[in-house]
Amino acid sequence: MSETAAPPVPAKASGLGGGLLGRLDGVLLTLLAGAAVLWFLPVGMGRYGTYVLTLWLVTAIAVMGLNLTLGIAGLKSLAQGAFMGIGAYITAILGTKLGIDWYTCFALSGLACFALGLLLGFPALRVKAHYLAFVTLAFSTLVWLVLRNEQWLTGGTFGISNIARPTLFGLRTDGALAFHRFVVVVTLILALALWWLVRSPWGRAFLALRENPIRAASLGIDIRAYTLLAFAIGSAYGGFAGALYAPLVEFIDPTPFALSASFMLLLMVVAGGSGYQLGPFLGALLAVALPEWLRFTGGLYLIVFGIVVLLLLIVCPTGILGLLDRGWASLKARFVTADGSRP
Amino acid sequence: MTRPVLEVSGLAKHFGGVVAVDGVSFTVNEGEILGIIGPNGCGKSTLFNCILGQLTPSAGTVRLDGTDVTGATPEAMNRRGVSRTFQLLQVFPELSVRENLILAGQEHRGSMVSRLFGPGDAGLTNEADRMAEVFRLGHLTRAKAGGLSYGQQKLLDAAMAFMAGPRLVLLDEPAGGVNLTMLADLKERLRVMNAEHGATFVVIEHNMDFVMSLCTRVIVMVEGKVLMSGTPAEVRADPAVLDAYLGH
Amino acid sequence: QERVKLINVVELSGAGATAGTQWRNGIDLAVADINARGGILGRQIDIVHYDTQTNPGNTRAAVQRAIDEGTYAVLGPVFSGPIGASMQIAQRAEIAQIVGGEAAGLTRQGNPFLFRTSLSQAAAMPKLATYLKDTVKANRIAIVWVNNDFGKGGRDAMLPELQRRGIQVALDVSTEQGQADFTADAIRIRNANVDAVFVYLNEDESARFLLAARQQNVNKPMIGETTLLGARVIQLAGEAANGARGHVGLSIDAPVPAFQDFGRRYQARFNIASDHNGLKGYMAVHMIKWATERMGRFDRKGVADTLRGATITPQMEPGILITTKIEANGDLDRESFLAEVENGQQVIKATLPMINP
Amino acid sequence: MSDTILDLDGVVGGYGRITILNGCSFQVRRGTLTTIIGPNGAGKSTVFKAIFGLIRPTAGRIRFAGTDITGWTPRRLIEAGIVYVPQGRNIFPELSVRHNLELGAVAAGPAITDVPARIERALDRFPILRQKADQQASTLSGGQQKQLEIMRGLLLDPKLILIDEPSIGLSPLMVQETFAILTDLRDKGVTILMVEQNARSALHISDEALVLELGRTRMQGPAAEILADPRVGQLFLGGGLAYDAA
Amino acid sequence: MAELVAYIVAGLATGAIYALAAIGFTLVWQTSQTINFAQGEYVMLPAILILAGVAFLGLPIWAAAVLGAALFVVVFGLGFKLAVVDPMIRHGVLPLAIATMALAIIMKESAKDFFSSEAQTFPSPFPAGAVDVLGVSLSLQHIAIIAVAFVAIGALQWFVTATRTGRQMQATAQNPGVALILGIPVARMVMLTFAINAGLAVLASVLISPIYLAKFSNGDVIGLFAFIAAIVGGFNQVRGALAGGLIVGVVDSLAAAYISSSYRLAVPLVLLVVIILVKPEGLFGRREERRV
Ligand SMILES: Nc1ncnc2c1ncn2[C@@H]1O[C@H](COP(=O)(O)OP(=O)(O)OP(=O)(O)O)[C@@H](O)[C@H]1O
Ligand SMILES: Nc1ncnc2c1ncn2[C@@H]1O[C@H](COP(=O)(O)OP(=O)(O)OP(=O)(O)O)[C@@H](O)[C@H]1O
Ligand SMILES: [Mg+2]
Ligand SMILES: [Mg+2]
Repeated sequence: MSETAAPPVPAKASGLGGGLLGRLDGVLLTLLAGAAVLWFLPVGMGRYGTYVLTLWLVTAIAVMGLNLTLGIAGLKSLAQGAFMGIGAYITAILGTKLGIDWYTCFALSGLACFALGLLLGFPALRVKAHYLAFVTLAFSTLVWLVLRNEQWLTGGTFGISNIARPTLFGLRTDGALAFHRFVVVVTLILALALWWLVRSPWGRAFLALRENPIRAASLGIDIRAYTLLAFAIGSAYGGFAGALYAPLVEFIDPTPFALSASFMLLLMVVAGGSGYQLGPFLGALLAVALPEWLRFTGGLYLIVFGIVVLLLLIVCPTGILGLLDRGWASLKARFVTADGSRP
Repeated sequence: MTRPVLEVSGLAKHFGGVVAVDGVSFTVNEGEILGIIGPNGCGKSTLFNCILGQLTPSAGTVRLDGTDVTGATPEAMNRRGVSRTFQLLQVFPELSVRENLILAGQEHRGSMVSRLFGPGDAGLTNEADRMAEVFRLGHLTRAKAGGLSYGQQKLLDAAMAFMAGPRLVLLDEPAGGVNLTMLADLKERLRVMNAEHGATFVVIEHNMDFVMSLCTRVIVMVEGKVLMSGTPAEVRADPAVLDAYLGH
Repeated sequence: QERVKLINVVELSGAGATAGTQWRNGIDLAVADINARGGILGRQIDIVHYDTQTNPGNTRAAVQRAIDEGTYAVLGPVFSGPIGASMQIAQRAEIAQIVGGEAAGLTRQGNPFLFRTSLSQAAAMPKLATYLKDTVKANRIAIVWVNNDFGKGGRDAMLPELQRRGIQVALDVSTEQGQADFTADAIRIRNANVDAVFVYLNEDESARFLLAARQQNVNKPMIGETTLLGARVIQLAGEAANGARGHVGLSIDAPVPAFQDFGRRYQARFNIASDHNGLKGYMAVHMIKWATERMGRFDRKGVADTLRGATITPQMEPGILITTKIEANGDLDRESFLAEVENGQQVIKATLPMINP
Repeated sequence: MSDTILDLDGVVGGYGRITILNGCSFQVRRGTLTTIIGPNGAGKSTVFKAIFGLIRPTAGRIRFAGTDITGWTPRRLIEAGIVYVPQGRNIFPELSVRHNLELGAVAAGPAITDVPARIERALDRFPILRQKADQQASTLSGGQQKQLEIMRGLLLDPKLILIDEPSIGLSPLMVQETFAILTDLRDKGVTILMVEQNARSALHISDEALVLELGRTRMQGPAAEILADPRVGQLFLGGGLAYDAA
Repeated sequence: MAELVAYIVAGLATGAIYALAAIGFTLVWQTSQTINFAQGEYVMLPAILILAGVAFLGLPIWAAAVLGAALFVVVFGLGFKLAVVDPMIRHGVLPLAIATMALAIIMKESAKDFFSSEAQTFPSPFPAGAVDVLGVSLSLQHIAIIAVAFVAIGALQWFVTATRTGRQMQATAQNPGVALILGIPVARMVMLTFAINAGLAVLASVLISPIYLAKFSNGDVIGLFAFIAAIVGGFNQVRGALAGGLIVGVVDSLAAAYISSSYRLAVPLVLLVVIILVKPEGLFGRREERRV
């Protein structure tokens, strides 16, 4: 090239996309190491501690799905809580009323949410940006109404109790620890699948949807297919989470799947770090475990929780991982500058 | 070799009462480099948007290789081998230059399913880096596209249009904000693609040096209609064009 | 000195916060009373409250935590859904769980460790239906109920009782928890040509409904349960509450001096009037106290065994306030009252005896 | 009139931790039209942002009419007589064309009483804007939007105009018109500092020119000299590849 | 027929309340393109503050009202802008929207824990009488609310679109970077918006609370209905809030009357979805801008 070519500029903080795709192995290692730690962590922790850990993982699965839909593909969904509810109810109804085994229920929950996600995704093709949020908000409330009103099927406000926990190779997972380990394995599998998805060209196409759908379309990226897929896969994760939630609590009623649950899941995505693969785990930790830890503050623990979240967002609006990412980038930039690669 | 690649006939676009494009017809033959010029707001960009599916035309037809593609989606047009650039900056701002370029090529590799299970970069990293080099963005492959200077983003936009090895490229003011030296490179690049790969180009541009030295034929639009069409020399000499567009 | 730890798991935020807060206050008052009089068998009570956010999953976590932390018995929750989510845990741990729920189904699951603090809806509704038939002489009525576990449970328990007595439900109006505007519902009822309206709503909604009904000139008798006739509803609805009547289980306005005394002390301490949930919480702690003292030792499992089938009288345990019989399944039997609101006051018209004294 | 109105002295700055300007120094003389040229990514727009207080220099001084203005806010700079017309698309998409224009005069406050008249004059210079005066600005074509921006930027009576590549998207006729407006203003004593890639035309109307590369001033001198300098021609003006007029 | 009219008139009265609460959504949207998920709590809290002034400070009601309103505007208008919006607005609208969720939790729980978990009566600024309109008894309160909603929203619409300051507010929302370059006092404009928003919330609160009773959880319902009203009317138009509120009020009233009442909440939502699909910008909204 001619002399005018500028000299190398330091590699810049490559933000969500670059950072995401650039540190994949770190994500992978963290997932595997995390699973190993979580496998042993609850030993001697008591049933309550184990229960909270398991609830955290189950919530994280739903957040992972929403992170795909919202954080990566930029589709604002306010229905993840409803999808979780659909999954939980499918598992509970098929399991308790028809005696179908958990694995089939799990698969059907994911599948049903995938299909519903596809259907619900169609408005996403027509309407842009925040309007999708409105449609999903309506959907979410409608689902809640159905769960509450159709008592013959869902048990209505009285819910469904005595939901059985799955067995694995003939081993029962009724105990807190056994079920926890079961959930660790399922979470790991789902997280790895998502990890693979995001680093594949599909993941890049999802990012393109978020960043600039107009340009994406002109590059042959099938906006319709990818929008629907992002929405449906994210929803399926909601269904999977629900299928684990039902046997975890062994009882379900409509309250945990109301609109406010979807808001809470949204909060977890953003607070953890929207678009970062490990963000959902941090976000879910924040929303599930933090209130439990804060109980020592007494009756005001929810206020303290709100203040912590608010401060967190003020300090790092891009979420916990966003903050880490920025810190890392500036370290790197300083290193390169010190390296003398800039004149 | 005058096989028509793109045939536009009677194309029109209305926005409420505004007639932006008003019955435009023209044909682009294989291997041509067609220039489109005309005053601001004469409907050039709208014409592109109608051809490529960003907008639905109010009337008229668009044919690609003899097939009617009127109203086809932008994705479909691109998968038929038609690329474009945009007048206003259109990159993926949070993604790196390399990711931008890989995105521009990946949908042309394999099927949807094979892409999911194939390599993460669809095997395009090297090609992307080479393309960045060609457009003098080689030192910026890992920089966020949104942080590039205006001209660099313009070049990136053009580079993206070439990633898929297109047969037909529609460029909307590719020269705006690009340094003259780089512009010469760009021009050279178009010529090479045209001569060696038989790619066809349609270029909207206000930079007369660029248009006149590059294009084989030029269409002049005024108020949504085609005023005239001819060789660069003919266009330059036409008093109506001078009056409406070039000035004296 | 050794102390005894009691953990209360209840709705302190979310949809159940109002009820849960009353329940907690009642418990706090009971604990203060008991500790002031020397505790249970000489041991002071340490009370801890865990919020459930009115969410079954959280309730389960909190009950599990309470048991892990060695609570002597589980107090709460009040809402039926969260009770359903957590009762197996106390059962597995063989610990008594004393709850505020009224839904009929709770005690039908054969859980020997679950105890109520108030009449089940299945027990209250027959009394009301009879009242509607014999005293109000209603043949066609409208039902206004809140569509949550409380309201739905009450309605479902009421419908067969009405049918049995040949009362026709001409209008069945479901309303939402937290519903702000009842104008449309009031107009519907006004146009429905019924003899009486059965109102089964939470306190705030009862007040809003009475206000809207008064404004739309609904002149039919308003018949309800404890929640319709409470002091809070009267205070909130003002003049519109006059004429409301029905069946009252636990009420600080009942002609029981112990209730009234409780009501005054509650008001003095928390600066609000107690509703039935405050009374329930107060009694819950005293049920545990009574059972423990009866056994003469601290025995978790024994609490449940002792309570089952017992009859506790105020002579045995003043804090129980009124003679309470505990059925084998955890249901209660008590005297209750028929009342009417007159000039902003709840006036007791009759006392209904226990069902199986 | 040879006194310096704008003086950059060793300005260092950039985005976050990335330094783009590496000790950039130059002077602009009062009442001249000065054009900055340089390759893409040289830091031309960054210089403007530094002058206009949008990025804060980490070292160096910027003086305007003798006053140190380093780190001043845009509002204060406008009040001091500097206006800035940035590169790219910078309209208020949902406001009408007329209201977009009107907002160009906000900073003047009550000092300027004839805002409507000024808007009328602006609409005279670019008639297409008058035609579309009451439409939403986002419906304008790319070039029309640029015209709107230029006129909005020039509504006040500034002492110094910073204008970043005004010719992008403008038809040749409109480029001529824009340059005519700028030379008119220069003739009235306004100082103009312009960045242009359309360098030949720009240098023809300029008094002075400076070449920026890698965030530093490479050359500065009378526009005609720079235009004639063979190194400049080779490096920044497209060299031998330029269109050779038939 | 008279019955139908009765339902419609009742719906209009309720709708005016939703409208009053919904303006806040459109206003914040217009100036910062974000959704204030705490809007319902914004309408809930002023009444609580006023009652707290009476209960804890022993103030007469009018003094408590003045003090409560001032405190609210300062803390939740100006303070919110300074402490929350300023640091976050650069990072896009999503974090800010989420922050308002956290704020909603704080407001609601504080009202409950520091004041009361029970509903409270709130004195009405209007006489208690009622008049008969087309067979429906309409309280003077309702009539006053309808009137105030019209006046407030009309005035705001006029301010935002017809005054220079209003247009500067719009400009700030649409392109803050350029607004800064043109010397528009961006910070002051954003501040003004949030102050107006808080002021309107106080107004709505004082009007609504006598009817709905003041309670910490009121924000849930009011927020949801106001949100639906804002969408139906078109988020980017102040006057849309009025139309949206009235429509939602009437639809809700008719749904309660003629459709299964356990699904009455579904009806406005279905309406919302239909409107979004048919006319995504809302009934009175403006189309999104040209993007290519
Ligand atoms: N917002 C930003 N964040 C990070 N880097 C930036 C940003 N804006 C510009 N840069 C970098 O700063 C350098 C100079 O950019 P600048 O916009 O000043 O160039 P320019 O000389 O105006 O180029 P052009 O002629 O293309 O407009 C470029 O390398 C660019 O990548
Ligand atoms: N969405 C729209 N609504 C109304 N009018 C529009 C819309 N889009 C374009 N127009 C009008 O259509 C005409 C053609 O616009 P177009 O962008 O195609 O012009 P152009 O030839 O590309 O101009 P330029 O050279 O300035 O880019 C313009 O007058 C423009 O105002
Ligand atoms: Mg154009
Ligand atoms: Mg630039």
